[in-house]
Amino acid sequence: MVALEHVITPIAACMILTAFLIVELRRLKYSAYSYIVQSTLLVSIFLSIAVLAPEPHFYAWSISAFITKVVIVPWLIIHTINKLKAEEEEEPMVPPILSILIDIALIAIGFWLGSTLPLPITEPGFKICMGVSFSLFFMGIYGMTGRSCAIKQTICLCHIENGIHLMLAVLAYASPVTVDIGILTDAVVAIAIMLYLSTLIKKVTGSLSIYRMSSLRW
Amino acid sequence: MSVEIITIVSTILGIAVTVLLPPLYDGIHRKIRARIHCRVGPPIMQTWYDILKLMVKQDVIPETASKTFLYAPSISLAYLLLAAAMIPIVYWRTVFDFTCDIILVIYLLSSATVFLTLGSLGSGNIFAVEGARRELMIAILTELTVIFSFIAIAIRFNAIKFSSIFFQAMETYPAISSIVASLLLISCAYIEGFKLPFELPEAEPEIAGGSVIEYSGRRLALFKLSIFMKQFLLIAIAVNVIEPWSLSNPMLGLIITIVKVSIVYIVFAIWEPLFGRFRVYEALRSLLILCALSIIAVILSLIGV
Amino acid sequence: MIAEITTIVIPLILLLGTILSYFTRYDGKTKASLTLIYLIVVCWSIYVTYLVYTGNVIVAFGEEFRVDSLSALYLILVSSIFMMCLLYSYDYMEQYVENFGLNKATLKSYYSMLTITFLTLYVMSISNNAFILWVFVEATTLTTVLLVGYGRSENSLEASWKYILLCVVGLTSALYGTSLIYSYIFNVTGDPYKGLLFTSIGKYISSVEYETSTFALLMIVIGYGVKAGIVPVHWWLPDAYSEAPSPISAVLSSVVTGCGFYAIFRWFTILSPPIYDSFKPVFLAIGIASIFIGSLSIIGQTDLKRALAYSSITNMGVIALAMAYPPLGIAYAIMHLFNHSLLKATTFLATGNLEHVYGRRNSLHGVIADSPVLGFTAIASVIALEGSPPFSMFYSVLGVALAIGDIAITLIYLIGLFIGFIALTYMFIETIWGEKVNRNMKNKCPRLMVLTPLLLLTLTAILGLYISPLANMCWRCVPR
Amino acid sequence: MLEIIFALFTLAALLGAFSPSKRWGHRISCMLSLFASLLLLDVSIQALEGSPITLKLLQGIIVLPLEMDMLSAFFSMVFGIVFTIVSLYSLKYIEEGYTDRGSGLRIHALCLPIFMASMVAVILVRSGFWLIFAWELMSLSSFILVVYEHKRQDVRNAGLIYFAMSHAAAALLIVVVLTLASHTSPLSFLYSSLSSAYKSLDPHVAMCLAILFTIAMGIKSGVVPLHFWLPRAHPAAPSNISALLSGIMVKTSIFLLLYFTTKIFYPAIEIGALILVLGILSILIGCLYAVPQNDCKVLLAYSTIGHIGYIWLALGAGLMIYAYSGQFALYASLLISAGLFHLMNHAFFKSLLFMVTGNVILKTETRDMDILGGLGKAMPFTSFIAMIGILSLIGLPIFNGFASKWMIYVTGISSPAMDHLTMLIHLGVALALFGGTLTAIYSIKFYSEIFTGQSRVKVAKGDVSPIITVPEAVLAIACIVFGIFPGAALSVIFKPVSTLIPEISVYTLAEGVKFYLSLLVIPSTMPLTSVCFTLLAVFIPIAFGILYALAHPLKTRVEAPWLGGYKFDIHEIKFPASSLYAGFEKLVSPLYRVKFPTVKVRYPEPNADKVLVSPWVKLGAFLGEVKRIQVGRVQVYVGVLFILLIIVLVARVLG
Repeated sequence: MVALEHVITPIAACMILTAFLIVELRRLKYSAYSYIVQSTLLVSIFLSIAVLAPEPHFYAWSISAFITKVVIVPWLIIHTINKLKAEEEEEPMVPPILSILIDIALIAIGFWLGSTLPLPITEPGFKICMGVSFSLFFMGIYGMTGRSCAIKQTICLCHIENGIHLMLAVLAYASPVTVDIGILTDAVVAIAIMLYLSTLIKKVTGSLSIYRMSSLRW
Repeated sequence: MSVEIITIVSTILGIAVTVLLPPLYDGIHRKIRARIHCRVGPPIMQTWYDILKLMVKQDVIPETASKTFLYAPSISLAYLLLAAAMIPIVYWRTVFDFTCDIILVIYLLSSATVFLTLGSLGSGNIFAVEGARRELMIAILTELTVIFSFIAIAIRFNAIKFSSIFFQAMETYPAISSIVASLLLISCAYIEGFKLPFELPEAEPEIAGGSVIEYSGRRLALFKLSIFMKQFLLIAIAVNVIEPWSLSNPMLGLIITIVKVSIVYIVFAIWEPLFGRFRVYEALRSLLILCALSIIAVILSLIGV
Repeated sequence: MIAEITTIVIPLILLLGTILSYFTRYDGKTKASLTLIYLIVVCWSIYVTYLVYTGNVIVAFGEEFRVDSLSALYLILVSSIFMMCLLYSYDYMEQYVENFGLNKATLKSYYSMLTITFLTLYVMSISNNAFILWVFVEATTLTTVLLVGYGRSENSLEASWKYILLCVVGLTSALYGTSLIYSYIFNVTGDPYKGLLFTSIGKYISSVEYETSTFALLMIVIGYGVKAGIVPVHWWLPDAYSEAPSPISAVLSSVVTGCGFYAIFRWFTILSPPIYDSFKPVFLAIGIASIFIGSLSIIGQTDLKRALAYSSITNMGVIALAMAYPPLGIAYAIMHLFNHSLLKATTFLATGNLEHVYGRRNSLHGVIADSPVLGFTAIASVIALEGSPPFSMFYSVLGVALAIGDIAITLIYLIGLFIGFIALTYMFIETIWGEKVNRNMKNKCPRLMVLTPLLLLTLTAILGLYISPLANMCWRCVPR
Repeated sequence: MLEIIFALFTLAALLGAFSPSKRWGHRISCMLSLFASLLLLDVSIQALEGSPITLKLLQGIIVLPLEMDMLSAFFSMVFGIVFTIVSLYSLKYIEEGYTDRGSGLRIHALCLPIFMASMVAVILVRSGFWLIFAWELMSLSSFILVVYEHKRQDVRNAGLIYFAMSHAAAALLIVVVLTLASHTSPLSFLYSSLSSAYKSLDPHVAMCLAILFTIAMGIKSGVVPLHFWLPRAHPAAPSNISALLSGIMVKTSIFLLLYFTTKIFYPAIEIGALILVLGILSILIGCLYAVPQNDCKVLLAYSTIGHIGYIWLALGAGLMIYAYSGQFALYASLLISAGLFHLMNHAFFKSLLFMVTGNVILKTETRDMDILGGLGKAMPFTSFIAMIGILSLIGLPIFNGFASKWMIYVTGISSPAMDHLTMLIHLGVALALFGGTLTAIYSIKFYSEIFTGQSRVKVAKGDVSPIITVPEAVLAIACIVFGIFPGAALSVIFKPVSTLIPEISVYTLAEGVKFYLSLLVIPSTMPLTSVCFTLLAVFIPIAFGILYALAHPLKTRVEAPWLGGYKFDIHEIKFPASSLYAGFEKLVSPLYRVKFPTVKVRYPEPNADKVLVSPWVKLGAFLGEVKRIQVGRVQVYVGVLFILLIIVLVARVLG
């Protein structure tokens, strides 16, 4: 048998790469396509764990992840992008070079945390997964802070959800399937609602810029 | 003669002196002042004649007058009579001899002022109001002085009733603090008698009699008498504190007190023509000096000088 | 039987209400059936609470669902507030959609979302599963976010965007903490269900390494803290409260925000002292910070609802502060949550009346001259909210001080409350009393809208005069 | 009995608020309050005669113990008398003076009984929890009553400052009570448990608590420098409420002060000294600031501060002496008796004066003494009562103010030697005497500017309705009776004092009073050297009678006042109140820090505003800028959350 970590490491590397693309690509559609790739990679991680660990729970995880993350969410995002005719994202708030540097720093922190944070897991592959999960999480939040476009922020949220899902799978894979379903449903609904809000925002304000929406203060 | 009888007799004597002598002293005052002005002046009994004359005259009451106007002179005189009964004038103790009677005396003396001004204010005449307010403003500061002087004396003799103060004073030598306090009391008496330069409340040329402008007849007599009596009582206390030894015997006390008070009045009479009238604010400001001195007297007595 | 009704029938009824209100025409019949559904739930909640009060615990599906004192308290709170908000919404929302130029027919989605929020809160409060609890806490955000932005105005959309973004991101932290603890307990016991249910987490959490469990719980506190609106993660709260329609503000400020603390209570009432003790400084710090930032931010506000929102932050701070002093503090924290929810809902409804009548929320004067009842309700609810007797808030405000029992902290606590009190009272005095400036009452206030806050106010007054059942319930929530 | 009293008050409130006719509701409310007050009076007199009442309502931790012991009974008696009068007075006063208000009558009918009941509750409860409850209720109901005329901005501001200050007092009270309660085990709010908890505390903490408590009570009493709410709230309220605030409400805090410092805390010299110093300050500032006021209610409010100062002076000195040494207990108890006596007298004459002011407002609708005047002719009865009131206020012999003030002076001066502490007391007495002079000055201003001279407002002839004046007359009679027979009052006051200071019995006190204060009691034997007060009281009227008869003119003629020969319109030459003492005010203006002669309506005390209020307002506004952290950008918010999470995670990894 191939060691789990040997399979997971390249997939993880690819996921980090897609994470870069998701956050940094200015064209929303490309960003969304990268997201599909990332989700597919996520499903493949689940599948490889299910086969190699072997953990039968992960079959269920991979199926649910596939349905929601590869099918439903991307469809929603691309549909909205098409509907709103939003090609480019709104002006980003961080210059690209700095942004890439920050990304790298966050990935470093994420992997460092994933490897050193005391966790009840011993399997090295899982540790890598934790690193990936933290990186995705951080980059997602960073994407939210650094970007102004409503749809971009939504995609970043999906990105975060990927990280969370990975983390959940690693830590709580044994939990009943109801938990998984509940959490995924929440995620999908959240993204749907955010996309709906984006369309509303576009309709009311004429742009997707969140940065401009700061009339509510103190 | 038992102590009680002496006390009763001396108290009555004190009241009598307080009622009878002040107009006489005013007469002396007027006489001396006239002499200094190179006038012949009225007879010494003139003030008494004036009072007796007023007693038989018709009373004119202003239509704006309120009830206080009518009652005030009698009430203030009543308070002063009680004060006279309580202050040892000719003997070191009186019938009304109890703890802390000095505070009651302070209250009685200021009550007289309160009622006199209420009477003036009650007349409804603007000049009277002007007079009364001057009187009151002066009274604030003189009362402060009187209070602190009394306290200085009380601290000096470590006693708060007249009988023990005078009893101790007879035994000991006079101290600086008590003398200063007494002199301050005399000064207050001078001011309360509305003599120049503090002749503000009545100020004939300016506000035409001021606080007494609407009084006439018997009420005016009582009003005048009240002012004289208050002045006399303050002086009597002061001189008795300075020279208390004569109080051991009422007869001796009577004579010596008359002499002492006469001296004070003569000084007053010589002093008065030297000044013109202060303006109100000047008068008040100069009174602050008295207040400061009275506080010094208290401090002196506290450190035991 | 009772367990089945509680866990299956009632949620199904609520689901039915959701579907019904969405798919039927918005008319009197729908209103009546919705009212009936809510009424059924309220009655059942009262019955369940009564059962729990008499010492029963309702358990279903192998302890997946469990109604204990804390659940019962929350259940009755949720159902009573939803009932009132429903009644209030009928008249309020019609005017509201008119103001924002929306179609009256769209109101059916409003009621459907309101009902599904009710459903999520209902299930959340009877859930004994840590993950399900999280799922439904998150779900309350999702169901209310469109209600916050119901007006479709720029401001309300902004508020709802901030609301959903912060809550969804913040709550992931709680999920992380939950999974961490689950994972440890699973590793120790090998049983996938032991780390799931609160009743068993309580037994096994001591087997988790001390540092890890405190870390995980810290994540949980931050996560649910976002929902509860405690400093420094309170940002969404003033915006969402002030921009939402008033009945939604009432729901948000009372039970939706409260559910963050409900989850924290759930977690912290099962802990043993050594773990709990390490959280005292945390609660102390966030409590004091929230109290002061909330109170000070009220100063100089012009928007009534925004000021009330900041007052919510203060009160959340009070709850957090009380949590620092177990076990008495927890009991009073729960009581404060209960009282604050009732009264904040009252205040928002009362303020909503003013908004409804005058069409604005700021620079109002002399309301009492126009309508004594509205003015009285508003001022009385604010004063009650600040902890004046004879309203129930008085007990919990005092109780928290009692739990603290230290001069310096008590003083700080009371100073913080005092600032908020003065600022808020000043605002409302100037609004309610004074010379009438605005003579244009745009609308009449319908009777039902006048009655609902008054009813809630009376309820708190009654509670204030007879506090012992509530006190007993709160005390029973605390582990001995 | 006690529960019936409270039930009556509650019933009054409910009927007043919810009866169909607001006019009748108000009447019923006032009448029921009247009955309740009479009942209270009855119960308190019974309790003073030796049957203290204890009662326990409710159960558990929040047990509601009510007790009417001697001290409470004494206070209840005072409260009962004033409440009776004020209820009767309010009946007509509010109806006549404030008819144009929409829901005003109902609010008044609701809050007045609650206010009264809560004040009674403050002195009767014996549980810290219920104390706070009653205290808050008292603040709340009085606040609503104070802002009765809420359409005026100044009234609302005054009300808010009042509410804020009473809430601050409540906060401090909560700190004290709950800190004590949290040290009890098992948890209990009973005063007895609090007392034992206090004794088990660390002395520093205990001292800290006692000081906080004193400050709390100082706020409610309105002692300088915590007084600035008082000269705003009293004038803002309707006169019947001012009478209650000034006559009764400030006294509840004095009750608590006395009760807590003697029965719950242990006596401490520092606390006594603190009370004493606050008292001296209040006397000076209160009296000085009363002088320049031209609003008659503001004047009375400052006068209240001054008189509260007298009471605090006496109580502080007493507590200090008692704490210094138990062997001086007699002096201490005499001082405390003097303080209580003054408290009672002040309750009477101050509520009387506020009600008199109410009469004036009813007739003229102004409180400005610059334009008032000459009402003595229009309202002879009112002016007569006012005269009695101000004579008591000044404290002239044979009026009750004198008896108690004099007792304070005498006991203060004759206090035993205790190093520097005695000097402090003596200083206090000296300044109190000076305060007495100032009292005379402003009282004369009050009376003469309202009732004598000329008026610039047209006043119809005829006094106000007898339903208003008769209750006032009752209080006026009480002022004279207790002035002539202070022994009667003292024999009542000694009972509570002897329960506070256990070393001293009523008998010892009576003997002590005979020895030290021969003036005040009627001794059984009348030796020459001990003349009773009654003699004094007889002497002055007799002397007055004789002199009046003497002065009674043979013939009287009524003429126009002589104005130096000029023909003025008499109404145009009214002497304005604001410049009555202009010279003196200028002299002491450094103390006031205001320019004289100054604007028409003087705000109460710009000094205190500058020092005590505005810095806090500014600080609040400054701190309120904290809200600017809410910058409005969601990116920033998420960023904060992000950084927080990273910090927590990194901290976890690093341990």
